[in-house]
Amino acid sequence: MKMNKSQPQFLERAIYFREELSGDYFILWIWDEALGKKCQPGQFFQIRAHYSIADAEETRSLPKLFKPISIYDNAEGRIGFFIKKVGAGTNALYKLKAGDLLELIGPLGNGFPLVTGRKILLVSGGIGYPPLWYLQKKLIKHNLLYWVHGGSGQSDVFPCDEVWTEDGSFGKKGMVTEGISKLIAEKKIDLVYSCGPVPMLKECAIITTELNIEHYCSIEAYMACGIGVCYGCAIPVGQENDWNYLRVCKEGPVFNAGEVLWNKF
Amino acid sequence: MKMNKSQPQFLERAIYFREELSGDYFILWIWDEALGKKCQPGQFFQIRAHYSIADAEETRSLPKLFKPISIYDNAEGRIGFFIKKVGAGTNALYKLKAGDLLELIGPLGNGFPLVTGRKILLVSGGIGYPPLWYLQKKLIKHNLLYWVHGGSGQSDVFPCDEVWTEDGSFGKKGMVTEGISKLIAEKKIDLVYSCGPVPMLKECAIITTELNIEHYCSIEAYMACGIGVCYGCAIPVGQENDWNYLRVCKEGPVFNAGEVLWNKF
Amino acid sequence: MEQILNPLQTSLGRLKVNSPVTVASGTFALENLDFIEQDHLGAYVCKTITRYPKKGNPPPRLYETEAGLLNSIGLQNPGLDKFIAEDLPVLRETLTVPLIVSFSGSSLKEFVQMLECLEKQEGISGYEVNVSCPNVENEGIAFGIDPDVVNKLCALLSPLTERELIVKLSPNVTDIAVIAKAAEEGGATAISLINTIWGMAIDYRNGKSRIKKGIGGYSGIGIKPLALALTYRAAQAVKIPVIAMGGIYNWQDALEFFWAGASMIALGTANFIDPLAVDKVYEGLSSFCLEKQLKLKDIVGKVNK
Amino acid sequence: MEQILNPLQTSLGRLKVNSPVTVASGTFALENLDFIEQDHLGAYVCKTITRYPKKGNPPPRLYETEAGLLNSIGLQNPGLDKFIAEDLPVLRETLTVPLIVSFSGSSLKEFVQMLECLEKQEGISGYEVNVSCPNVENEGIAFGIDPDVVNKLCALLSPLTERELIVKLSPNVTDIAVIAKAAEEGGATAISLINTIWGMAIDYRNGKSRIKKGIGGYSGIGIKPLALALTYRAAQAVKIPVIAMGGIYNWQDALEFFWAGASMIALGTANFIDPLAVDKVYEGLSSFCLEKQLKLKDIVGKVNK
Ligand SMILES: Cc1cc2nc3c(=O)[nH]c(=O)nc-3n(C[C@H](O)[C@H](O)[C@H](O)COP(=O)(O)OP(=O)(O)OC[C@H]3O[C@@H](n4cnc5c(N)ncnc54)[C@H](O)[C@@H]3O)c2cc1C
Ligand SMILES: Cc1cc2nc3c(=O)[nH]c(=O)nc-3n(C[C@H](O)[C@H](O)[C@H](O)COP(=O)(O)OP(=O)(O)OC[C@H]3O[C@@H](n4cnc5c(N)ncnc54)[C@H](O)[C@@H]3O)c2cc1C
Ligand SMILES: Cc1cc2nc3c(=O)[nH]c(=O)nc-3n(C[C@H](O)[C@H](O)[C@H](O)COP(=O)(O)O)c2cc1C
Ligand SMILES: Cc1cc2nc3c(=O)[nH]c(=O)nc-3n(C[C@H](O)[C@H](O)[C@H](O)COP(=O)(O)O)c2cc1C
Ligand code: FES
Ligand code: FES
Repeated sequence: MKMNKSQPQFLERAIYFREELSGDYFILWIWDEALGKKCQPGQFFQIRAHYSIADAEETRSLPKLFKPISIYDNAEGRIGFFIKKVGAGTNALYKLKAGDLLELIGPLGNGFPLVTGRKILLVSGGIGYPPLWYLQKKLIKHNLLYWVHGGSGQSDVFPCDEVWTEDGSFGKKGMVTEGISKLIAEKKIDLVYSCGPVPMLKECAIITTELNIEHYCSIEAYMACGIGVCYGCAIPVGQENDWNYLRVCKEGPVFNAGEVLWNKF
Repeated sequence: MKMNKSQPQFLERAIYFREELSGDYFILWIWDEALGKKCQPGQFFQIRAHYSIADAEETRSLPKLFKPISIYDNAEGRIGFFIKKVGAGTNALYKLKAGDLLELIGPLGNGFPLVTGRKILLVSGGIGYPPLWYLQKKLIKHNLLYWVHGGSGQSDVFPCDEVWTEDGSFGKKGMVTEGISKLIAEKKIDLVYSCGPVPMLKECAIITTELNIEHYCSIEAYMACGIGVCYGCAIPVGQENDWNYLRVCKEGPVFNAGEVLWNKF
Repeated sequence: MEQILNPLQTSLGRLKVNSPVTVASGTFALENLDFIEQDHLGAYVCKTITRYPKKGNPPPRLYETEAGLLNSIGLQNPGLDKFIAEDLPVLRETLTVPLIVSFSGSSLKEFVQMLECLEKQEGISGYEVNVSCPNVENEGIAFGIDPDVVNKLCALLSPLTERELIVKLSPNVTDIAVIAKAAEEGGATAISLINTIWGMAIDYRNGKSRIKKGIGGYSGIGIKPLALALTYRAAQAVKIPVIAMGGIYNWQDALEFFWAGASMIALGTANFIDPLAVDKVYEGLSSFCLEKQLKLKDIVGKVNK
Repeated sequence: MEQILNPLQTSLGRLKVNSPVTVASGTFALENLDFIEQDHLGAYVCKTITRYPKKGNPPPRLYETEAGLLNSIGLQNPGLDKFIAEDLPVLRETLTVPLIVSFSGSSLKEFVQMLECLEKQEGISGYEVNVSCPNVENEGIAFGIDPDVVNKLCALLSPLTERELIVKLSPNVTDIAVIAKAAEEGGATAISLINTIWGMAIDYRNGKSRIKKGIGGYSGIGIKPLALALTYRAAQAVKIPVIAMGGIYNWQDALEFFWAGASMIALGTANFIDPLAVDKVYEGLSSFCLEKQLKLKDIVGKVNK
């Protein structure tokens, strides 16, 4: 296993391609080979639609925070961000067209530990999908993989091995975590990677802890700086009687699921 | 002389035509015959680019105040707003295209007193031009008119009888107020209407007071409500020892220049 | 599904009102009724009046900042006598909803005198005692910052009236809970907050203050987080109803204040931003309650962390 | 035209600095130096440290409002000993500009102990005494609201050091001028303001507080008018330099504060909004001064009404 870290950069890059997906999902692609070489699965960028003070004076908008977005794909310098429009920040990104400028800070965070020769279960929920895509591309050659993904309806479903929807509109009906114990047994899984909303990760962590299976999860948190400065993104990690708030943007976003104090959230 | 007042309305109207002029000037036209019938020269509207709360949630802009804009022209229901882009509010108006929605409150204010059989001097400075255009159209049949207009340079100059620019790039060089005394004498002026920045109006008022000539000026003030509610637009009017703050949006924007306490600004 | 008849009905002390939406003193007058449905207002609050006429502050009095409005009106008003003689009859004539008269004095005695005078007038449902205007010196705000003075003022006024006695508090204090409590203990039947906070803006090019007096009162969306925090604090401290205001522009904003503990909310700067604000907030709250099948009253103070 | 060599040079008490731009405690760390020119900083202010390690507040700790940011970090920090052992050496190594150490205690005694400890360390040019954090109870802010306590604290600390002694004031008080004066009289060599103001936000759909603790600290552009008013007030009240902050996002904002009386300004939330903010503000101020042929010092406090 190795962890990769590199100095984050602040960059402005033109969007060279924009893909519209189902529902409120879309992908923004930038092209930067040098940057691509620094990126690891599980890392993310703080991104934002280009903002200039001139905009502020001329129009009536105020500058807002960057938004943390995972690296979805990274091949030959083409870096993709797979985004769901949920609020003002992601909506501003949604409106961008090819050629428009994106502001980026990154790559950020620790990324997933990479392994070989393992039997791996990937579990994603909703917008937890993108980082696992990049991860499975790196893992697939030297490991056995099985990927389950859950969403609320059919527009939240993307390519993988097994799909769950809450409303049953596609794949199996229910929460993606429902089938995990059985899958782990059936497929002799010895490592789990997960990404999604905290309740899902917690559910997953309870199962893997019980079965004593190694499990890395990528956690979401509201962020301001993204670079470890503000301590705004902290989550409780450690043992019940010896723990601390660690920064999702710096010590994370990937944590050993067994070390996260899910009850202190 | 008569003063006209009518209940202001809140309306949304599509822009049916947009004219781009020199410099930062442009004209927005709307079409509403019933509304046009209620308007008088010197009155104004509070106007704003259409804003919806959905915009606020979806984008990153905050709603802002309406901006007071004079009625520039009003003929057969075609109402024109002649606007200079100077800041965020007017810039938002500048960006509108034909078909876009305008929010309007009006007509507002008292308007100019209308007369017959007089020898009239019209004095405008900069963005004081538009209300005098509408005024002269109403006065021209039954009065003798002479219109002097001043601006900082040639892009601030519009059709009238005599032009002054501060930089001398067009017409006479200097402040428009410089030639007024002479004109009043030469043309036997017995009534002055003025509109422009306060220093210009003040200068003008000093001259007309000295010559004892009737003078109505339309005054600019920063506004919030535009309908007489907030008392934000007040200016000092009356005699040195018996005066009050009157509202530009309600008791004005047209005042008897001799009654404005120019030294209390 | 059972239908809730008027999910927005609420009460302000003894006063039953059909809407929890009211307006902030100084930002709404009869002119505004041209734009909205009067029935959407729970009460009508007039601009603060003082014992004697007030000219107010020199212009410029207004400046819009990135996220709100600075004002320096300085309580320009015709004074109590003219208000009673000229304005009150028109208000009585026009209003179908309860009238709350906002007033401010320069001494305890003057407050008492004004209340006594107003008590003789019909058509008034309550008072908003303004002890919090940041735009006048030695008046208003001087009272609002000292809990003992606020307590004494309320103790003097409350025995003199059966009408609602609302005290409007200043946010420019170290601990609003203490002042709110002082008002309650003195006999106020409700508190309202917040008045504007201190604010200033300067033309960066030449150093000219955007408003003549330098410091003015800051209102609008930029003060909403503070208003919400103070509403929560005050509501935790007292049992009497809280009328909340400060940066409420839409029904979603309004809901935040109900959750935080407000029984009613008032729209101030929003009236300038959108002449239809009262209607839109009323309708938004209505739809929310109908959709969720709840009475607005039931969520008051139910914020969870 | 005569060229002014460095129109931005200024001084903070005895300390000469090459830039009037600094950063607000808790919003900037060495990581930020990857993005900006260190020379553009007049000083580097570190995140507030306490005597003992602090875990800070439970998440969520952040929420962005319409016009600013709510935070509820709760002074998470490794404590004084670890700061001295681990952080200080790196800071000394990396910094080419003066280091100001921000610290906060839970008693007068603890403040004194901490200062004594820090006095033994090299590479520190000054202290920012944080008596104004709204996110911790019985610590910090309890001190900042009482002029007598602030005065006593400064009187205890100032004889113990030759370094700059900056006191960071809370805006959540009735009269900041009194507190600023108390600090000056106690021997503070500068004051800085404002820390965050109270703020809250609630999810209107379900009543959930956006940050876990309910009330947090509000910063950013929405607080600028208040920060400017308080800067003006404080600067009028004291002779020592004022370091101003609160919603400064760009060089135009910064100029407003110099006109109002600030000798230096600090960028806080702006660092999150724009990683290049320090550079842009520095360069904007530079161009402004060169174009107008003036020294920034000459406009300090020169606001006209
Ligand atoms: C390390 C990391 C990687 C991420 N990767 C991706 C990605 O690849 N693609 C993607 O689409 N999104 C990703 N996210 C989530 C994304 O950052 C948020 O959706 C975004 O910040 C929302 O901002 P907004 O301004 O659009 O919405 P907001 O207005 O901030 O919020 C809209 C709604 O979403 C909720 N919300 C906001 N932020 C979060 C959050 N961080 N977690 C949970 N709920 C939230 C709010 O409560 C609100 O109801 C990632 C988050 C993190 C921390
Ligand atoms: C009754 C009345 C009628 C008017 N008629 C017209 C008209 O027909 N056409 C037209 O273009 N403009 C007219 N104006 C002026 C117009 O309202 C302002 O230019 C506009 O409000 C500026 O808003 P903004 O947001 O674009 O700029 P802001 O950002 O508000 O200001 C930009 C710059 O202009 C200055 N400024 C702002 N408002 C005013 C003002 N009212 N007076 C002087 N300086 C100001 C500011 O100090 C700043 O430097 C009228 C004003 C009044 C009161
Ligand atoms: C132009 C203006 C005038 C005001 N006049 C008064 C007043 O006369 N009496 C008063 O108690 N409050 C007055 N206020 C304060 C408002 O009633 C309200 O408390 C404050 O603006 C905060 O609410 P908002 O953010 O919704 O505007 C005034 C506010 C503004 C903007
Ligand atoms: C995330 C965050 C953390 C902060 N931490 C501290 C701190 O540790 N010590 C302190 O004195 N102020 C702290 N502050 C307050 C800032 O230093 C500053 O006073 C305040 O944010 C106002 O400035 P701004 O509007 O430019 O951000 C913090 C502010 C934020 C937003
Ligand atoms: S977002 Fe600032 S420390 Fe993580
Ligand atoms: S703008 Fe409100 S009274 Fe004139």
